Amino acid sequence: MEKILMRGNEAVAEAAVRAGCRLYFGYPITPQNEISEYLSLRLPQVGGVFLQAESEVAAIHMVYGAAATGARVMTSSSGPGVSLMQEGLSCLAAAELPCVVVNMSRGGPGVGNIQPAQSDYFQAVKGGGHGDYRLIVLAPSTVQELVDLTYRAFYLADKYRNPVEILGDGMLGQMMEPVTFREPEFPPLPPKDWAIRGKGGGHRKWIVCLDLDPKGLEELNLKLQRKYRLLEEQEANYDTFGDPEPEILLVGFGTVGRILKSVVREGMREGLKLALFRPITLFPFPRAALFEKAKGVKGILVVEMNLGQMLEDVELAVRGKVPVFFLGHTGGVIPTVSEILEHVHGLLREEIRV
Amino acid sequence: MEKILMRGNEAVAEAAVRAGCRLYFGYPITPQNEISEYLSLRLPQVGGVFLQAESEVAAIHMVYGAAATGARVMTSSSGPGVSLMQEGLSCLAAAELPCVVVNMSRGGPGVGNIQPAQSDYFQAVKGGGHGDYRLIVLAPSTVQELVDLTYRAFYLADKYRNPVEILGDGMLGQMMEPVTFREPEFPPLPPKDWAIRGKGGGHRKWIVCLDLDPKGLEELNLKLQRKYRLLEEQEANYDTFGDPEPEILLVGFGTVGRILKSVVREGMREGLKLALFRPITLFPFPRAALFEKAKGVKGILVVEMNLGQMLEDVELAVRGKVPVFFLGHTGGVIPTVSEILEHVHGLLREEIRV
Amino acid sequence: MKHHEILIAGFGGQGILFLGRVLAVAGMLEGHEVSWYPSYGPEMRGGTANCTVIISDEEIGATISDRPGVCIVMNEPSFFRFAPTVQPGGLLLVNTSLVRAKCEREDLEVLSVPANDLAKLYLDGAEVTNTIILGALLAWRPIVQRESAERALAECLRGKREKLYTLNLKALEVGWEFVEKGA
Amino acid sequence: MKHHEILIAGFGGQGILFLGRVLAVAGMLEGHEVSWYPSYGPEMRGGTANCTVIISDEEIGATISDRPGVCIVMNEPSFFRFAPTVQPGGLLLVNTSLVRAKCEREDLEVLSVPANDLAKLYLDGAEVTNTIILGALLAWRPIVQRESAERALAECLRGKREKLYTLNLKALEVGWEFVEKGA
Amino acid sequence: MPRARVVINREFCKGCALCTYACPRGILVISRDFNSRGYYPVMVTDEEHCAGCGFCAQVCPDVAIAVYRE
Amino acid sequence: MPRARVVINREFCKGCALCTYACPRGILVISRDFNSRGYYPVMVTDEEHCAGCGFCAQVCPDVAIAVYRE
Amino acid sequence: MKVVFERPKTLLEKPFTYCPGCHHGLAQRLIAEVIEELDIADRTIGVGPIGCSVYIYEFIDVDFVVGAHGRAPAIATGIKRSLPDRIVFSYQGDGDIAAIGTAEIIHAANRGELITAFFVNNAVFGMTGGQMAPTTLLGQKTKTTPLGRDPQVHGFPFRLGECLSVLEGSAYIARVALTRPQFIRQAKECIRKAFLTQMEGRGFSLVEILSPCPTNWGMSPKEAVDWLEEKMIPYFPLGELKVKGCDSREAP
Amino acid sequence: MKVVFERPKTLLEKPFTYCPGCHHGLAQRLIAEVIEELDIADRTIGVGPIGCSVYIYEFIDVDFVVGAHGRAPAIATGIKRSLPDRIVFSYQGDGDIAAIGTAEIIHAANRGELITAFFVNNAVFGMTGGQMAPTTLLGQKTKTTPLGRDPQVHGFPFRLGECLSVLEGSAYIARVALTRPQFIRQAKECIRKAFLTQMEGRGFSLVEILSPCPTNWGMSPKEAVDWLEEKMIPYFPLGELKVKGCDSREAP
Ligand SMILES: Cc1ncc(C[n+]2csc(CCOP(=O)(O)OP(=O)(O)O)c2C)c(N)n1
Ligand SMILES: Cc1ncc(C[n+]2csc(CCOP(=O)(O)OP(=O)(O)O)c2C)c(N)n1
Ligand code: SF4
Ligand code: SF4
Ligand code: SF4
Ligand code: SF4
Repeated sequence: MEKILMRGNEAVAEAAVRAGCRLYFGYPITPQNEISEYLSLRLPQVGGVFLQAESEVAAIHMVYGAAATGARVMTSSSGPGVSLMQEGLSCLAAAELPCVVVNMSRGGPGVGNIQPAQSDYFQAVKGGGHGDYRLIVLAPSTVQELVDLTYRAFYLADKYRNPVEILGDGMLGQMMEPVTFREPEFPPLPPKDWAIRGKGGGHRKWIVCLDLDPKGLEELNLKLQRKYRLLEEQEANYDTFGDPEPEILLVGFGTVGRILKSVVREGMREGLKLALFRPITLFPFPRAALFEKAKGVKGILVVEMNLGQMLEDVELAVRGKVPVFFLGHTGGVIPTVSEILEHVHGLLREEIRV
Repeated sequence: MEKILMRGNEAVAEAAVRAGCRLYFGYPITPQNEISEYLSLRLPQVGGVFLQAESEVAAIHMVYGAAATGARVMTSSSGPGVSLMQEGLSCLAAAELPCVVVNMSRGGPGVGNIQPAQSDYFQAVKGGGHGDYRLIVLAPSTVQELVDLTYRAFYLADKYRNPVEILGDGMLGQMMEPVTFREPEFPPLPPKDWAIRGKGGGHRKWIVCLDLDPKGLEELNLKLQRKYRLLEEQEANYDTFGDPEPEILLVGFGTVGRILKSVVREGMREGLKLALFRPITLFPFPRAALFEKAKGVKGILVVEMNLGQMLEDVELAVRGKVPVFFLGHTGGVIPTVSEILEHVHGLLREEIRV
Repeated sequence: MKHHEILIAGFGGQGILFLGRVLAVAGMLEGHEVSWYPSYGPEMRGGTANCTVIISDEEIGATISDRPGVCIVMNEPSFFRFAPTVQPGGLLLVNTSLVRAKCEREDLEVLSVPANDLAKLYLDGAEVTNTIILGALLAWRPIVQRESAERALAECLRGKREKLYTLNLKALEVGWEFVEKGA
Repeated sequence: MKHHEILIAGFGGQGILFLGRVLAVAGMLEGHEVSWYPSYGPEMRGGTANCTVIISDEEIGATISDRPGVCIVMNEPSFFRFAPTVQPGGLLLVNTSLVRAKCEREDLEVLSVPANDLAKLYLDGAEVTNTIILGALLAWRPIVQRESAERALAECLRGKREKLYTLNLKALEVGWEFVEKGA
Repeated sequence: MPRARVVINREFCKGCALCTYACPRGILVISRDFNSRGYYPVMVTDEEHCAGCGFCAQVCPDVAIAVYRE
Repeated sequence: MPRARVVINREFCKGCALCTYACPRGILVISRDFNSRGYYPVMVTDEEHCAGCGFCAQVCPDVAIAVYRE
Repeated sequence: MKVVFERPKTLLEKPFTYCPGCHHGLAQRLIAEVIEELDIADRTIGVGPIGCSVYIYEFIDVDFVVGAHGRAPAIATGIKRSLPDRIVFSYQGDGDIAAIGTAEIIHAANRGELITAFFVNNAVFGMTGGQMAPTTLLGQKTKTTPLGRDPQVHGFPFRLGECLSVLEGSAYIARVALTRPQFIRQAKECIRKAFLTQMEGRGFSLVEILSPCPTNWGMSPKEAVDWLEEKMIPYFPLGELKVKGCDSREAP
Repeated sequence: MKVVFERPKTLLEKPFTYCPGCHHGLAQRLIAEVIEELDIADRTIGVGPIGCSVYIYEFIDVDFVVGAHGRAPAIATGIKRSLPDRIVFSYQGDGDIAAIGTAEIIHAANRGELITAFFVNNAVFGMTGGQMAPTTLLGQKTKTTPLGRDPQVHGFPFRLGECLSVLEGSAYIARVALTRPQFIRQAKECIRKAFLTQMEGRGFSLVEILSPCPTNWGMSPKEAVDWLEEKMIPYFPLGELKVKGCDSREAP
């Protein structure tokens, strides 16, 4: 299959179209503008709709409307814009509407800057909006994986009737890498008989995201929780690499994940026993797998482009069985291979031995 | 000092005025409307400003503006409205602007309903907005404590130049209890020489929440992290009650905290060895104290009006040393004393003994 | 140890929340722990209101009660909704002016007070059925002292016209007498 | 093992990003791992642009480089900003038509190409300084084969006018010859 | 005068009385018995005099009235 | 003709040339040397002919020109 | 006997949840009647508000979507763009449409979005218990303007209809009241025209319906209706504010 | 020699960060000049946007606050309500003010908030690289309307000034351009009037400044200025859109 050199933002857009996405609503924000720019040309070509919304708030509710009709629909943004979508995401989750949201995240907090960061992990994974809901969160680390996970995002959204967030960052969105568009084969999905399309001859339906009766609302919540437990059982996903019996296990997602791969390679060349554990699904977090993988290691080093967010999920996974260390950068600073390697040396020298 | 029977919402409003709050911006939402209704009458009486904003988004940015002038300012809302404030809160945290935000939370997700809930814990504590920031989060469990923590909230906001969220719920906001307004004495605060008030004769200043240079933004983030660490050392706060050497430690905050107190009392009457650990500051979470307190117990039962959010902080605190169990209700359902007690019996009978 | 969980329910406009507040203030004046918790929100759009008052010698945990010991129903919908929830052995106080249905539970103490009729009879139909009910309740079961209730009325009506206070004192008396003299 | 980290910097409008893309496509066509990463955002408002291309036989981790092995500076501000970052022993390619300053580092290989002058001289001043530089680079150091670069040019100009492709081929040649014949 | 019929849905009526003001013949009054939801529904005092104009039905916010005419 | 002076801040000027179109005397042209930020700033070819009208300064988006007149 | 008036079938047979004298029910009846008369119930999708009328989906017999407070125009846009041949209407209160949802309604109108919006203006936030709305009149007392709305502090009553009429994308804007039979007749005509504007592809349409809120105005239903006529109508004059000509595209 | 023109002192001595030919700098110079001439720099507080001119606080020598994208009117409101005797102005691009910030500017105007807003309309989102703005003209090509803005899909160019003029709280609304010396003179006069409107307590004031964006229009600075005059001005006519009479309150 032909390889094309493609920018992350354009690749996710093209993959969305190929996955059947026919509506996109969004508001410009760096570093993900190429997504809308691409789709503004591409979607009309396939009979789809590209609409620039007046704000991220409007965009996410346009998504809500389109998703309610059963269409495959997407929006994308970055940090501040995704924050503005939190109420909408909570509504989408409550109404169990499938959709895909891309966050090419950037330095925060506040307006911050537009360089790559991973400091929206908590927001994406724990639920930045109100209420007991979860997004499915996918964290690609290469443009190819971005493409593959985009297909998968639409599939999972429909399968679980849940909003899916693709959590990338400015680096992934802006960089070009060779990609191929292998259309994946997924098991067939149930018909969207819940979709609102006018009652036609049949019975009328509605989609709402409220239930003024506590019992009713609790039932919805318990149903959602069952879905989230099912996700944890069935969809938790990760990648590993390196020494099968590592002394130090490196854990990082997305952009940091790929940098850590270089660290492992470099470290192994130097004779260190290193391995990488890279969660691909951030929710469901591959807790069980990480717990297994952590057995027998001397320590875990979590590296993130934030100041310790996934770190908590790692600690929850290993339950105090292994010491967990952290190295983070934030604000758009990207950790380098040599810096991380030095940190690993430091750990081996001091902290762990002592 | 005279006791007055007062509704939680009105008590927080009165306490705010007494704490020197002179500006309030907010948008109606149940179950916290009495706060604005009270202040719309009360603030003008003391030369203050009550302004109903066109939305929660506008409200939080009005707060931003007023806070930038060094004034004591407040807003309040509930679930969906607080979700809409997430971008603004991230900006306030980035600009290190002191302010107080009250969330009388309700059943979610989505529009949900208006009955009491605690399912905005993640949002409040982990940061529902983008970026590596934290709010100081206080969780009162009685109307009196609501009053006392409101004074404290304004003090902490100014001391640490950080937004403070008071996380209550519909029950706390709507119920009446006797209160007294004891003005607390706090150590003196540094002058707000950073406040924007027109340059007058002096040098001009500005307050922004961006730094396009990654190094600069990282520095801001590291500064914020140092502040958060300091908070953890100095301000973590909690309440305990019950058997000094409990078999089962009950953990809950806010409304659930007070219900658990009844459970402990009831249980002790039945001869059970129970104690309560009630975090008062949710961020900083009293990790160290809980770790201490957990020593020697057979198990911890976390009870929340959500489906397991503070639970994660409890697990992080006890680091796998003690089994942690959970009982939750959501959507506005309030756990009852008898139900919890039954659960405790169940634990003692089966899960822990086995 | 004193511990009362009292649920009061009826139409909006019947002074349900006020009645609860007077009870709670009276309890507070006597030095007890008290709490008052209303139904709120769109529920009220349907025209009904209820609140729970707890008076206790112990710190109060939950401020609602799924099994109240005392339940006052001021209209028929409230009767149907809440009578079944009263704790066995508890007290059900029914405003029989508006509730025609009869309680079929055998495990309750039932106090019937035709409050609207009493108001018409003795108070020119003034809208004080709530305070009449309060008088009746306290005469039947001294949850708080009558004089505490009177002080509480004064407190809750502070800033209101004097006349209103006098009227409410009368209403309390009417309810009280109704029970004392013959209910 | 092949591993090149190439930083290309200059004014916006000098075709910096295009030059990087051609390099990356050429690498891809030769079967290497490649990545291309631009500076983006308001930085560009200042009129400068840069990108990093990595061509490697190993999976690429970081797509930026704080110590590039090859650095192309197309104008003076870029020279001052990036020349100090080049890896010791690395290659600094300078567009001397626009960079008057001299490199004072002794630990670098410096290739000077007066690209704008060459364009004026041989190509009627056409705006292809970027491709001239590419030709010179590949002649000096065969990061990719010249023919791969030519195929990459074709690919990157697909859908554009044929003339443009021919012009760029010429520019590649001009740069190449400049190095081969005498730089 | 044409004969007309006014059918009031007692359970839907909330006794707001708006129809009583709209009725040109003044034949609607609020009754003294409440319905199962606690409202006092309206009733027709004198159907003979009904003009069959339907004004009551038009203005009823709860769409609780139907009107028929010969 | 009054004598006038046009002072151009070469470092502020971005060579947008808007002043050259605004000048009624046509005495402003873009120079061929770039400044430290890489822009080619404007220059006065013939100050003698300057009308001292200040149009150039008025339209300069970068406020890079000052004009003085006797 | 002939039917002078019967409950339309498209209005489901259950009692409304509104307060006595509230016109939300009346407004919904008229919408249901027009939908029935145009015979479009099968292909109509309603978008509900958050406000007292949040339960509209329980009353009108068409498909419905309800999302967050104020966002109905955005939701309706999402639906219409996905299903351009359906008829999409939204229904919102003044807090919903003219406070939190200002940007969404303005931009839906400005886009000429082919949806029909119904805007029930009762000069107050009903569901939350009677706070000031953007449309609250000067001097009007509400829960958050206890001394009456003062323009120096709270600004002026917001005339959304007039504001939307300025925009090129709006094709039909009307303001109606339901306090008298003849007003009700006119209102229904406006509702019909609004739907036809959408069906003919002429642009965005909106009908503003002045409505009493006896509960939060602290009045009897009759007093409320009178107050509406005396106070609201002078500030919010009734009538068609904007009617854009038909274009050449086919009628339905 | 007499000074014909010198850089105002209130404009700090550093080169602007805008593209060649961009009028953001010119607009800021005029604001600085008026502040200087009114002698109010000591008690003026500016509120910056998120957009190309986010760095305005580095250029005008007064106190500044910058918050989130689009919320300057809300921030300005917070400042003004806290410090009513200060002079507060905001500065926003068309994306900031007329897209994401629609509700905030409309309600600030409707409240008659005593602030002065400057709205730089360049028919495009500048900072993010040239996407469609609400003010993009029909047929205009942008990054997100690659085939030109089509009213059927993207709606119509939004005339915010006209929309705000309808509101009672707005006291002074003007639209200006800076493409010629005489326009610049008029613009400065409007800016002065806007500040005076605030200082005299007459209500909300706004000056819309048409501005070229050569970079994102893909034109030379001269072409951009010409296009602005030829295409933008006819759709966005210059002049004072609204001037409300002085009231009796004291002038400063
Ligand atoms: C984000 C958010 N903010 C606030 C609310 C609370 N809320 C519910 S309805 C409403 C306004 C109701 O007023 P209106 O729109 O005028 O409709 P009415 O009830 O008067 O019919 C508000 C503020 C909410 N649900 N969500
Ligand atoms: C919430 C949020 N959404 C989007 C952005 C990205 N953003 C930054 S500036 C801008 C618009 C710039 O356009 P405009 O306001 O017209 O100003 P200009 O740059 O043209 O002067 C946008 C969308 C942001 N910073 N925050
Ligand atoms: S002052 Fe007038 S004449 Fe002189 S250079 Fe400037 S524009 Fe030309
Ligand atoms: S207008 Fe200003 S920036 Fe432009 S060329 Fe003239 S002096 Fe330079
Ligand atoms: S509160 Fe007002 S708007 Fe809501 S149902 Fe009652 S009368 Fe109608
Ligand atoms: S992009 Fe446009 S608006 Fe921004 S600085 Fe450049 S010319 Fe000005």
